[in-house]
Amino acid sequence: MNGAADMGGMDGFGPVVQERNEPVFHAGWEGVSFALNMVTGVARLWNLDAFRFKRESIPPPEYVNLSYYGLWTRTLELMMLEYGVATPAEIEAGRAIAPFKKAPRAVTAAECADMVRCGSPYNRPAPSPALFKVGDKVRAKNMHPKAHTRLPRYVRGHVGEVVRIVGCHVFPDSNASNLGEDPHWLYTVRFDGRELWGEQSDPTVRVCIEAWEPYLEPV
Amino acid sequence: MANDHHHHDHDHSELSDTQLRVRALETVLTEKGYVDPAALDLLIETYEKKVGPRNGARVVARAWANPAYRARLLKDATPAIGELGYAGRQGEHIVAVENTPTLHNMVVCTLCSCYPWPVLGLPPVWYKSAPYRSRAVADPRGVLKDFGVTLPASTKIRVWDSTSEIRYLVVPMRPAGTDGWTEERLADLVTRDSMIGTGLPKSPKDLA
Amino acid sequence: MQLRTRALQTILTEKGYIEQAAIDELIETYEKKIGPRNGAQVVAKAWTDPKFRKWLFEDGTAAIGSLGFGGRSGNHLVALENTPHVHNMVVCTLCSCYPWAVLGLPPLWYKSAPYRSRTVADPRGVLRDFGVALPKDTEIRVWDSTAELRYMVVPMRPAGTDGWTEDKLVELVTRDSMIGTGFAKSPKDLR
Amino acid sequence: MNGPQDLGGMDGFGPVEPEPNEPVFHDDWEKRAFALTLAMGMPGGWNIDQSRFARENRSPAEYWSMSYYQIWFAALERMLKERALVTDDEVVAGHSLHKPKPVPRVLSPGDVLKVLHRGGPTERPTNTKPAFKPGNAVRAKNINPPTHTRLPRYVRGHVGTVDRVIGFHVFPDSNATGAGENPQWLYTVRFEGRELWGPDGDPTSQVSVDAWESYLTPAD
Repeated sequence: MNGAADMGGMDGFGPVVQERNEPVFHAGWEGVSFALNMVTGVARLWNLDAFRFKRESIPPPEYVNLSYYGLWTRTLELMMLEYGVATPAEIEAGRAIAPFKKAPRAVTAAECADMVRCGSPYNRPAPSPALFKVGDKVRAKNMHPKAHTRLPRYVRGHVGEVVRIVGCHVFPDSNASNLGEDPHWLYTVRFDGRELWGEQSDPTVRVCIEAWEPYLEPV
Repeated sequence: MANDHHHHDHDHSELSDTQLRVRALETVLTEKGYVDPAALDLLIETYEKKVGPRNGARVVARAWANPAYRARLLKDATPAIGELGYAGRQGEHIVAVENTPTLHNMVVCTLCSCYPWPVLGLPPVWYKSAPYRSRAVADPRGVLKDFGVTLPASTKIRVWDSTSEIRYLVVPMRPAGTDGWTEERLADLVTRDSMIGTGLPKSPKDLA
Repeated sequence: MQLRTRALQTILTEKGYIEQAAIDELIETYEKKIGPRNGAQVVAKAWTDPKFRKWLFEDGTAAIGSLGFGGRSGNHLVALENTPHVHNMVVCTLCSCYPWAVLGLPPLWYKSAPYRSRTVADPRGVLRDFGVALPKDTEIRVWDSTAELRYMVVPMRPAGTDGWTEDKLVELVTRDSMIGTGFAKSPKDLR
Repeated sequence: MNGPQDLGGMDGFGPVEPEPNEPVFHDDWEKRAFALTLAMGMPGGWNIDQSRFARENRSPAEYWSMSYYQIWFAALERMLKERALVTDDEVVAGHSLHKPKPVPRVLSPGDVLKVLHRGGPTERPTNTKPAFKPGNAVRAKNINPPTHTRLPRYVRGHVGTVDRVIGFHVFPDSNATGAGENPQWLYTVRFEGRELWGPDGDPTSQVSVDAWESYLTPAD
């Protein structure tokens, strides 16, 4: 979707402001918000792409006015509601309201440590050979799906060059809508800055993105 | 979280704050002699009471009733509209676009809020809102659904994004069962939304 | 937001989805254990060990894994080499993807709208916000992390560090130099 | 600028919600903000493109959270302060504290209707000929100026058809920065929905924009 999350190339947000000696979390609840999202991931209540889709579906005025972890907490609320983990009354009350279904079991600290150590790889066996090779010229498709996609607006319609075949990876566009992992070949594609931003732009800039095969067409 | 947003209190305090700021600025500008309060009152009265979609409705009704006028309107709308005494600010260059059984026109301003003031008055809030501005160009049928309007699947939809000083006025289709009606009576059928393209004119039975 | 976050924690705990210990473990890990120090070790090793350096640019995940770093947000790591002619910068325009395994959690500016919106269109302007100016003809490569690949930049080794040990070199490697919004420190910065 | 005003094609703002029997103004302050903006055009000396840039040139977080007349008012304040017609301390005090600057003209009640009727035509005389004629295929250039432009992002790079040669009009991109009217030929260009939005577009939809000649290149 062309939501507030797709910020590449937007003007008006002002300068990048850095904080000296920035702490990892600015308040206790930020750490909790972070950890809750990790734990619900380990519990496989939903997949990461579905979480991202929910986050970017937040109306732009709200999205850009929430702090970073504020956005995480807000998304978690919405996911818990959508996936039946909590009712609106429970979110309002801040506690479980009986009778409720108990989870089969809780995620343990050891499982969390495992997740930190091992992560969750996204590469999958390839169903078919890769269509493109390094050096191929490709055009990012002009597509505007209403659901989740990882093809930013600013590259759509533009021509780049395949610089790496990453592997065959879970396709977020499908996974986010719970339509299955539908793995596809993933490429790193490099664009010239002037191709993206026009002749007046800085000629020394190149921008690379990762693009799944269905995002690309041969030139 | 300084950035946290609680829409209810936020909007409320923001409004009263704006109210105070507007009053303060008006006082400063008046004291400095940059503005004349009587001129402000006249501006407000003009757009609140005098200039509105009734003007556009008369233009449309005349185009329905008078083929020669319709031809003039579609060829060069600014002078044709001027014949009825409507002209000026935000309507210096008007283009009239006609709906047909196979073509439906809709007007939007994605970049701000351009709107043909002399014939329609000031735009409603929805016309200036982010949902309308963002979706009208990409999903006009979806937007029409928000207005309860469904067009035949084969109808072409033409969206006019007012990116220059040209202002667009939609001339809706004349409803059936209005043969022989006077201009004045026809004007009662022409709604504001039908001249933006988010609605259709009333039918005779809506008036009954 | 504090109340709302705590409310979700309570509900999930009462329903038996989570244990307090798991939450504590995660916070402790990312607050205390995993941070840019990991990445700095990778860079220092690449500066001193040509074989490791070659491996790092060929297969970042494996080379970095050999130092014990990997896992969450580090299953597919790619190291990018800065040279006198090419400067690399990493961004995630769509959200906040970042190589946690080597850099820890990202700073606020990395996740902010100004950085996400401007880096792909005007990287030199963004570098100016960091007080960094590159020669006019340096090529700038911006890597927008749109998939699960995570990038880390290997900055240029500062002059005047011949014969330094890895441990000593680590001190020169800043977090920003591994994102591409800064350079490594020079020996005189340490004094 | 690719700012918060350039909304065409964005998702996530929700449905359009028409308000039944909507009043022209929702609050007294809206009337005053509206009238002040119109009345200050003459003494303030700014043009419409400068006003538009003053409205859109702000953070999306701010723009998307403000109501329509709040944006108008914020732009009015900004333009008054930029020209030192009003100063910060005066806004705080709510009274004039410094001597007024000389202004070209003040809008008198007697002038209001005349001024409104005259409007601000943007067509200019020319001896030049338009480069394109109806039916020509043209491509909207891929431009991304940091300043005001009226070429929306969603048409850039796309091919359309010239429908109408409108006339020779003031160019907003230069007029907004005070760099002069630089009038150019202005065209209505029609794009197919599928060209703009790909296979996700509605095949029965077409979108027209008004585009100045320097926004376009031939695509035949």
